[in-house]
Amino acid sequence: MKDILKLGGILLLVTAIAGAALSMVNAITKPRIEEQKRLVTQRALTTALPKANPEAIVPVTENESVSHYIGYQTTEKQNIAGYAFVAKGAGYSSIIETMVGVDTTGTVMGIKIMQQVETPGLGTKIEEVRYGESSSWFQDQFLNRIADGLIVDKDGGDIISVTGATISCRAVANSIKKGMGELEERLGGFKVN
Amino acid sequence: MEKNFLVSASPHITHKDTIPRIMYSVVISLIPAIAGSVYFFGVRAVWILLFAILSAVATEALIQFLMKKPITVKDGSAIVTGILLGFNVPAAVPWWIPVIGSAFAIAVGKIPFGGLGYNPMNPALLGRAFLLASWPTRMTIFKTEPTGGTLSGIDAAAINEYGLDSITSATPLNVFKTQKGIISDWNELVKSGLEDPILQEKAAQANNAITQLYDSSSNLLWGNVGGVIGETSAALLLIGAVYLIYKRYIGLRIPLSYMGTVALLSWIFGGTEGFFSGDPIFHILAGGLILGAFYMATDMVTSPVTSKGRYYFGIGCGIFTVLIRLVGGYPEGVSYSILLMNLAVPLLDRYTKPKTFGVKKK
Amino acid sequence: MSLSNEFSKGFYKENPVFKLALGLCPTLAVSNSVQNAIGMGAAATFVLLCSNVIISMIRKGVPKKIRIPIYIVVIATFVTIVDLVMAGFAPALHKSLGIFVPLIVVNCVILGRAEAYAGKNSVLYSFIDGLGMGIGFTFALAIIAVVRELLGDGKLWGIPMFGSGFEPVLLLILPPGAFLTLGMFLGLFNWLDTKRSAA
Amino acid sequence: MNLRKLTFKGGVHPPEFKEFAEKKSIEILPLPESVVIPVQQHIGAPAEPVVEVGDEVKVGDVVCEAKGFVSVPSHASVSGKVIKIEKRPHPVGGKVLSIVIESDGEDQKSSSITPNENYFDLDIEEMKKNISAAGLAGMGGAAFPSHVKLSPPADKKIDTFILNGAECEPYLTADHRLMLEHPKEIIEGVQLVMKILGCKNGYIAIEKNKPDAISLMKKSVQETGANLKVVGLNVKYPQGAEKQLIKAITNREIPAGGLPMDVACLVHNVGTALGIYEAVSTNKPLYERVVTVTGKGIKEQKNVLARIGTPFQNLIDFCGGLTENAVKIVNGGPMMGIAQFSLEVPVTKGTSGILALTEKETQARTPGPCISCCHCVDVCPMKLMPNDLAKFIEYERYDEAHKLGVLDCIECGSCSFICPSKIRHVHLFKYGKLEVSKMLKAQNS
Amino acid sequence: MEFNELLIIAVSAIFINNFVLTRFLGICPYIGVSKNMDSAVGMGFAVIFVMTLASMVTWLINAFMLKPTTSNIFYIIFNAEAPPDLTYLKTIAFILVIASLVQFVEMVVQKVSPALYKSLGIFLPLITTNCAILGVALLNLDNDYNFIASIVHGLAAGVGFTLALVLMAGIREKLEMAPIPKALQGIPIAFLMAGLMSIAFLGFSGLKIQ
Ligand SMILES: Cc1cc2nc3c(=O)[nH]c(=O)nc-3n(C[C@H](O)[C@H](O)[C@H](O)COP(=O)(O)O)c2cc1C
Ligand SMILES: Cc1cc2nc3c(=O)[nH]c(=O)nc-3n(C[C@H](O)[C@H](O)[C@H](O)COP(=O)(O)O)c2cc1C
Ligand SMILES: Cc1cc2nc3c(=O)[nH]c(=O)nc-3n(C[C@H](O)[C@H](O)[C@H](O)COP(=O)(O)O)c2cc1C
Ligand SMILES: Cc1cc2nc3c(=O)[nH]c(=O)nc-3n(C[C@H](O)[C@H](O)[C@H](O)CO)c2cc1C
Ligand code: SF4
Ligand code: SF4
Ligand code: SF4
Ligand code: SF4
Ligand code: FES
Repeated sequence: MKDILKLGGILLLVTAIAGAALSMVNAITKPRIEEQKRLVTQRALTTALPKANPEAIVPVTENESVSHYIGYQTTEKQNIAGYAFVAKGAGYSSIIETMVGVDTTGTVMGIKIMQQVETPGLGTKIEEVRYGESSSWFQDQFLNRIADGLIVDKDGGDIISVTGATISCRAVANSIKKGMGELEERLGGFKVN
Repeated sequence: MEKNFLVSASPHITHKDTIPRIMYSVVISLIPAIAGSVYFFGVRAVWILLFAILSAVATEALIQFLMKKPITVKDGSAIVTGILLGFNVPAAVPWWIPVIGSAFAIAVGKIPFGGLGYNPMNPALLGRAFLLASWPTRMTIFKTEPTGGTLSGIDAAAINEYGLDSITSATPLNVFKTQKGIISDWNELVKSGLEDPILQEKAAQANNAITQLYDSSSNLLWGNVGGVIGETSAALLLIGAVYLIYKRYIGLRIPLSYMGTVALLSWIFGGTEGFFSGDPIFHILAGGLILGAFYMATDMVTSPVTSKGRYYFGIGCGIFTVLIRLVGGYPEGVSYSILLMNLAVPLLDRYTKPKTFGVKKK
Repeated sequence: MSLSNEFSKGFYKENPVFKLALGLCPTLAVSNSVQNAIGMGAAATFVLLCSNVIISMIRKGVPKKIRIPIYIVVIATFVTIVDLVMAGFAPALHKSLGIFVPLIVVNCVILGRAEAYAGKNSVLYSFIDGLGMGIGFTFALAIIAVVRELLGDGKLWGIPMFGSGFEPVLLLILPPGAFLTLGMFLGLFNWLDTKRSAA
Repeated sequence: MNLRKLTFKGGVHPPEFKEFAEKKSIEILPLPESVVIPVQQHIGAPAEPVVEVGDEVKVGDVVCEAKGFVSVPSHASVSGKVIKIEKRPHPVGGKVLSIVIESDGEDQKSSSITPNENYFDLDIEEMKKNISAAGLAGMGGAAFPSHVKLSPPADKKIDTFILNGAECEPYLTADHRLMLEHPKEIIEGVQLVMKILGCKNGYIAIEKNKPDAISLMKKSVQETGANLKVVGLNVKYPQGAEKQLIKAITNREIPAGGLPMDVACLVHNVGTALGIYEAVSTNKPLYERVVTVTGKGIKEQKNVLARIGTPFQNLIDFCGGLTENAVKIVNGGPMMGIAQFSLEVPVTKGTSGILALTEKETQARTPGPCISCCHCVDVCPMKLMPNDLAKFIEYERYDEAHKLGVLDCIECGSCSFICPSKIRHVHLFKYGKLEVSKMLKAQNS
Repeated sequence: MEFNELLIIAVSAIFINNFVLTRFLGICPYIGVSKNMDSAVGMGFAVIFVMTLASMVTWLINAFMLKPTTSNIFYIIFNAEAPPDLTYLKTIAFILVIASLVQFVEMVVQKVSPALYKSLGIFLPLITTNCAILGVALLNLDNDYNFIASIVHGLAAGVGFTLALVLMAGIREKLEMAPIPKALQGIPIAFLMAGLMSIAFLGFSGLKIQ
C-alpha cells in the first residue's frame, strides 16, 4: 500500500512538473495561435472583399452564429462595400468551405477556399496557383459573376473545371450559388444596377 | 535386359486440361469481343491491346529473368491479363497507359506474391484501378466513333477542331449518374425552399435523358455506346462466355449470383421515382458488368474454391457494384467491387468449407 | 562503442523505419511531400532528443515499476510543446501534419529509444543516440517522400520538376502509394542486406 | 426404387477404354514355371510360413497360416517344390517375405478341395470357417480379410448387402467378364453372404456402361428366384468406392472414420462373392483370380485367369508382350493402381489388372502452381479441399492437414486426375497421412 | 444527433476513411498481428472495445475537465473566476487516461471473465501504445463530435480496423504458403498487400451517403 502511494506520488509529481512546464509554454504560444486563427479568417475576408476596409469588416450574427459579414469602405463603418459569407458544399471527399465576397449588386468580388481535404493532385487543384501567377486560376473565374453564371462546364456553364475534379469544382460553384441565394433572401434582395 | 519403367504415384492418367490450355481458351473466347472492339473503336483498339499484351508478357519475362527464375510466360496467363487490361481502358488513351497498366498488374499485382496462382487480387483489375487513380482524366475520356488517332492519344487536330467535348462521349452509366445528380440537386433546392428556373429546366431534361437511356437496351446489347474497349458489346462477350462455360473453365455460380444481385438491387434502389422503379436490364447491360461477371470475377486464382463461397462472392460483388454505381464517386463500380471481394476470398473459403462426407452437420 | 558509431547507426544499420520497422504510421501518413516529411522528422527529432536527454538524466531516480508512465509523461510534454509552437509559428505545416503531431507521443521510435537506450545510458550517449535516430527517421521519411512527391506530384519541395508534359502518377501520393513505396523500400533494404552478407 | 439419382456428389469421368478387353472371354493362363507367394496379400497381420525349402506342395495346400483374426492364410497355386523362402519385390511396394514354388507341371489339386453337398445348409460358423480357410481377402482392391467383414460385432446389425459390380476404374474388365461368365455362381455367393449375415436387402450394383451385365444379372436373378435387386448406377468414378456406393444405393452416409457396418451395410466385390461361393461349395481356396491385362502398351489385351504368384511377365507374354512405347506398368487400374519397377512381381489376391501405359498417356507431369480453379474441390467424392490439403502437406503443416480431414481421403485420385496444374495430391496425401498418424501417436503418448 | 449523421460517421470510419488503409493509424498492430487469423480476431475485438471506451472517456475528460466551459469541474470545484482552458493538455491527459483505462480493463476482465481474458488479455497491453486509440480520441475532438457521435465513431473506427486486420490475416495465412521472393517475405509483402488493399478501398472514396 505504501509502495503504491509512493509510486503514485512520484507519478503525480512528474505530471505536475510537466503540467507546469506546459502551462508556461501555453501562455507564450496561446496568443500567437489565436492570432494565427484570426489571421486566417481575416486574410480570407480581405481577399473576398478587396474594396472594403480590412479594419471595417464586421460579422453579423444570427442565432449565436455568424451568418455573414458586412464590409464597409471606411473605418467609420460607412458605405457598404459588400458582404461576405462562408459557403459550404460537399466535394469529393470533404466539405469544401469557401469565403465568398459579393458587392451590393450581387456580383462576386472575391473568393477564397478556406478548408478542403480533397484528393491531392486532383481536387486540391481548386487551390492551384500556376507557376508564375499569383492567384488561383480556378477561383479567379468566379470574379465579377452573378449567381446565375455560377455553373461549371460539365453542367453546361462556362466555369472551366479542374480536369478530373468536376465534383470538387461543382461543389464550389453550387455552394456559392446557393449561399448567394440565401444571402439575397436575408438581405431582402440585392441592389439592381 | 529389362527396361526401366516409370514409377509415380497414382493416378496414372490425367485430364487433358492444363493451365496453358485453359488460358489460351480464354484468349480464344475473347476473340469475338476483340473483333467487336476493332469495329467500334477502329485500329486503335488493336494497338492498345497489343501494347497491353506485350507489356504484360515482357514484364513477366523480364522480372523472372532478372530473378533467375524459370520464365513462365508460355502458360498464357500474362496474355490473358494483358488482354483484359487492354479491355479496361478507353480507346482514346495514349500508348503508355496500357503499357504502364500491364506492367503494374504483373510487377506489383502478381510476381511479388509468387506469380501465377498466388496473387491475392485480380492483376488486370489492379492495373486498371492503378491507372484510374493515377490518370483519372485519361481514363475517363470515351469516344464512340472509330478513329485512327495518334499513339500519343487523341489527335491534336481533333481537339482543336471540335473541342475536347465533341469526341468525349460519356458512358451510359456516366450519363445516368450526372443526370441523377442533377435531379437530386434540384430536389435539394426545392427542399431548401428555393426554385431555380434553370435547374428546373435541367431537371426535366435529366428525367428525359434517363428515360431515353432506359430505352436504348439494344444499343447496349450490341455495343454502340461509349465505354472502355472491352465492355461495350454485351452480346459479343456472351458468345465467348458460352464457350468457356461449355468448356467448364468458368462456372455459372459467380456470374449469375453477381448479375442477379445487381438486377435486384438496381431495380429496388436505382430509380428516380422511389423504390422499385429502377431498370435492371439497363444496369446489367451498361458498363462493364458482363465483362466483369464472366471474365474477371471468375478468374480462378482470385475467386473462392468452394461452391457456397462462389455464390457469396458474386452476391458481394453485386452489392458493392450497385453501391458504387448509385452513391459512389465513380459511375462504374465493377472493378472496385471485384477487387474488394478478392480481399474476402480467403475468409469465404475458410467459412464455407464443404461438409466432409460422413461428418455430421452441427 | 564509439560516439560516431552511435550517431551513424540510425541511418542504415539500425534505421528505425527500414530496419526496426518502428514509427510506421507517421512514415506513411506524412511522406506525401518532402516538406511534410522534413517537418515531421524535425518535430520527432526534437522530441526524441529532449526526451532521451531528460530520461537519461532522471533514469536513476525512476522506480522501475512506473518507468513507462513516466517516460510517456515526459514524451507527451515535449510533444505538446512541439504542437503548440508549431501551431503558433508554422500554422500551414501544423495543419498539413494534422493529428500526427500529437501522435508522436505513441510513436514507437521514441518510446522504443527511451526504453531501450536512454533508460540505460548516460546523457551524452543518449543525446547522440536521439540525434542519430532522429536524423535516421527523418532521412527515411525524406527518401520515401522524395519518391512519392517527385513521381506522384511532379514536384520536389513544392517546386515543379518536370515540364508540363509530365503526367504524375497520382496514386503515389494517395494512401496506396504510401504502402507500396514503403513496401518496396523495405524489400530493397532486405535485398541489399542479403547481397551484403553474401559478399 | 425412388426417383433419387443413383449416385453421389463429385467424381470424375476419365476416358474408360473398357473396349480393349470387355468383349474378351476369360482365358486360362498356362501354368507358370514357378510362383511367388507373398505372406502379405491382405490388410492385417502377415501370415506365417508353414512350409520349408524343399517341401513338396499341391495346389491348395496352405503355405502360410493366418496370424491372428485379421489375417488370412495363403495357399500353393501350383504343385511342386518350395525352392526358396526369401524377400521378393511385391506389387504394392517394397520387398516382402515370399514363398517361391517351382511347378512340377502336374497341377495336382490338394485333397482338401472337395465339394460340399448341401453346402447351402451348412452351419453359419462352418461357412465362415471355410471362407477364412480359403484365404479370401477382398478382391476389390483393398484386400481386407473377408471373414472379418462377415463377423460384425453383436451390436452391429447388418441389413443390407451390396455386391460391388461397379468396376469404375477405367480399362479394367475382370469383374465385368466374371458377371457375364459366372452369373449364377456369383448370385449364389451373394445369397450365402446374406445368409451368413441374416440380412434382407441385397443389391447387385453395376455401372450402366455394362448393360449386358445388368440384363444378364437381372435374368439370372429371376431364374434363380433370389431376393435381389439389380441396380444400374450412373457412370462416374469412383462409383465403386464403398462409401459412395452405399450413399448412392441406400442414401446412407458412413460417418467419417467409420465402416460400412456403422450404417448396417456390407459391400463385397464380384470376385470376392465368387470366391465365397467356391470356398463354401467346394472348399476351394483362393489360388487363382481373373486379371485384366490391358492398356495401349499391350499388344493383345485380354482377361486371364491366373494363378496367384504368377509373375507379371508371364501374363504380359501371354498377351503378346509390350509394345515399343510402353513405359509404365501398373498393378490395378490407372486411377488407384500402383506403378511397378519390374515385371518380376507376382499377381496377388488384389491384382485386378495389369495395365501398360504408353509414353503419350503418361507424359511426365511437372506439377505447376495451384490456380485455385476449384475443380478438385468440386470433384472430391469425400468433399474435402484437396488444394488446401496439398499445400498444407507440402509446407509440412500436418496439424492443419489433419483438421481439414486428410485422413478421410480415400485416395481415389479424382483430384489429381482433374487438376489442370497436375498437382500430385494423392502422392502428397499418402505421405501426409503417415505424418499425421505419427503426429497423432506422438500426441497420444 | 440524427440517425443519418451517425450512419455517415460510421460508414465513413469503416470504409471511406478506414483507419488503417486511408488514415494510417494502427499500422503496427495491423502489420504485427495479421499473421494469424485467431490473433487478428482477438486483437480486433480488443481494439473495438478499447476504442469505444476510450472515445467515451476522453470525450468526458475533454468536456468536463479541459474545455473552458461553465461545466468544467475545476471551475465548479475551485470556484474560479473564469473557466480555465486546459485543452493544451489534451495529449498528455488522453494518453494517461488511455493507459490507465487499458490497465483497468485488463484487471476487470481478468477478474470477471478469465475465459475472455485468455483470448483478449494478451492483446490489451499492446494496445496502449497504439496510435489508433489516441488517434480516435483526437479525431473526435477535431471533428467536434458530441458524446453519442464520439462513441459511434470510436466503435466504427474499431470495426474498420478489425475489418482490415481480419482481411489481411486471411490473405497472409495464404501467403505463408507462397513462393514469395526472399527479399519481400514478411513485412515488405505485407505492406505491398496493404497497398493493394488500399487501392481496392479507393472504390469507397467519394461515396455519397444521404
Ligand atoms: C483516387 C481518386 C480520387 C479522386 N478525387 C477526386 C477529387 O478530389 N475531386 C473530384 O472532383 N473528383 C475526384 N475523383 C473522381 C474522378 O476523377 C471522377 O471520375 C471525375 O471527377 C470525373 O471526371 P471529370 O472531372 O472529367 O468529369 C477521384 C477519383 C479517384 C480515382
Ligand atoms: C476410389 C475407390 C474406387 C473403388 N472402386 C471399386 C469398384 O469399382 N469396384 C469394387 O468392387 N470395389 C471398388 N472399390 C473398393 C470398395 O471400396 C470396397 O473396398 C470393395 O468393394 C469391398 O469389397 P471386397 O472386400 O470384396 O474387396 C473402390 C475403392 C475406392 C477407394
Ligand atoms: C481395422 C479395420 C476393421 C474393419 N472392420 C470391418 C468390419 O468389421 N466390417 C466390415 O464390413 N468391414 C470392415 N473393415 C473393412 C472396410 O470396411 C473396408 O472394406 C476396407 O477398409 C476396404 O475398403 P475400400 O476398398 O473401400 O477402401 C475394416 C477395416 C479395417 C482397416
Ligand atoms: C476464366 C479466367 C478468367 C481470368 N480473368 C483474369 C482477370 O480478370 N484478370 C487477370 O489478370 N487475369 C485473368 N485470368 C488469367 C490468370 O488467371 C491471371 O493472370 C492470374 O490471376 C495470375 O496469377 C483469367 C483466367 C481465366 C482462366
Ligand atoms: S478393382 Fe479397381 S476397377 Fe475394379 S471395381 Fe475395384 S476399384 Fe474399380
Ligand atoms: S482428396 Fe482424396 S478423396 Fe478427395 S478427390 Fe482427392 S484423392 Fe479423392
Ligand atoms: S484410403 Fe487408404 S486405407 Fe482407405 S482404402 Fe484407400 S488406401 Fe486403403
Ligand atoms: S484442381 Fe489443381 S489447380 Fe485446381 S484448385 Fe485443385 S489443386 Fe488447384
Ligand atoms: S506508429 Fe501507429 S501503431 Fe505504431
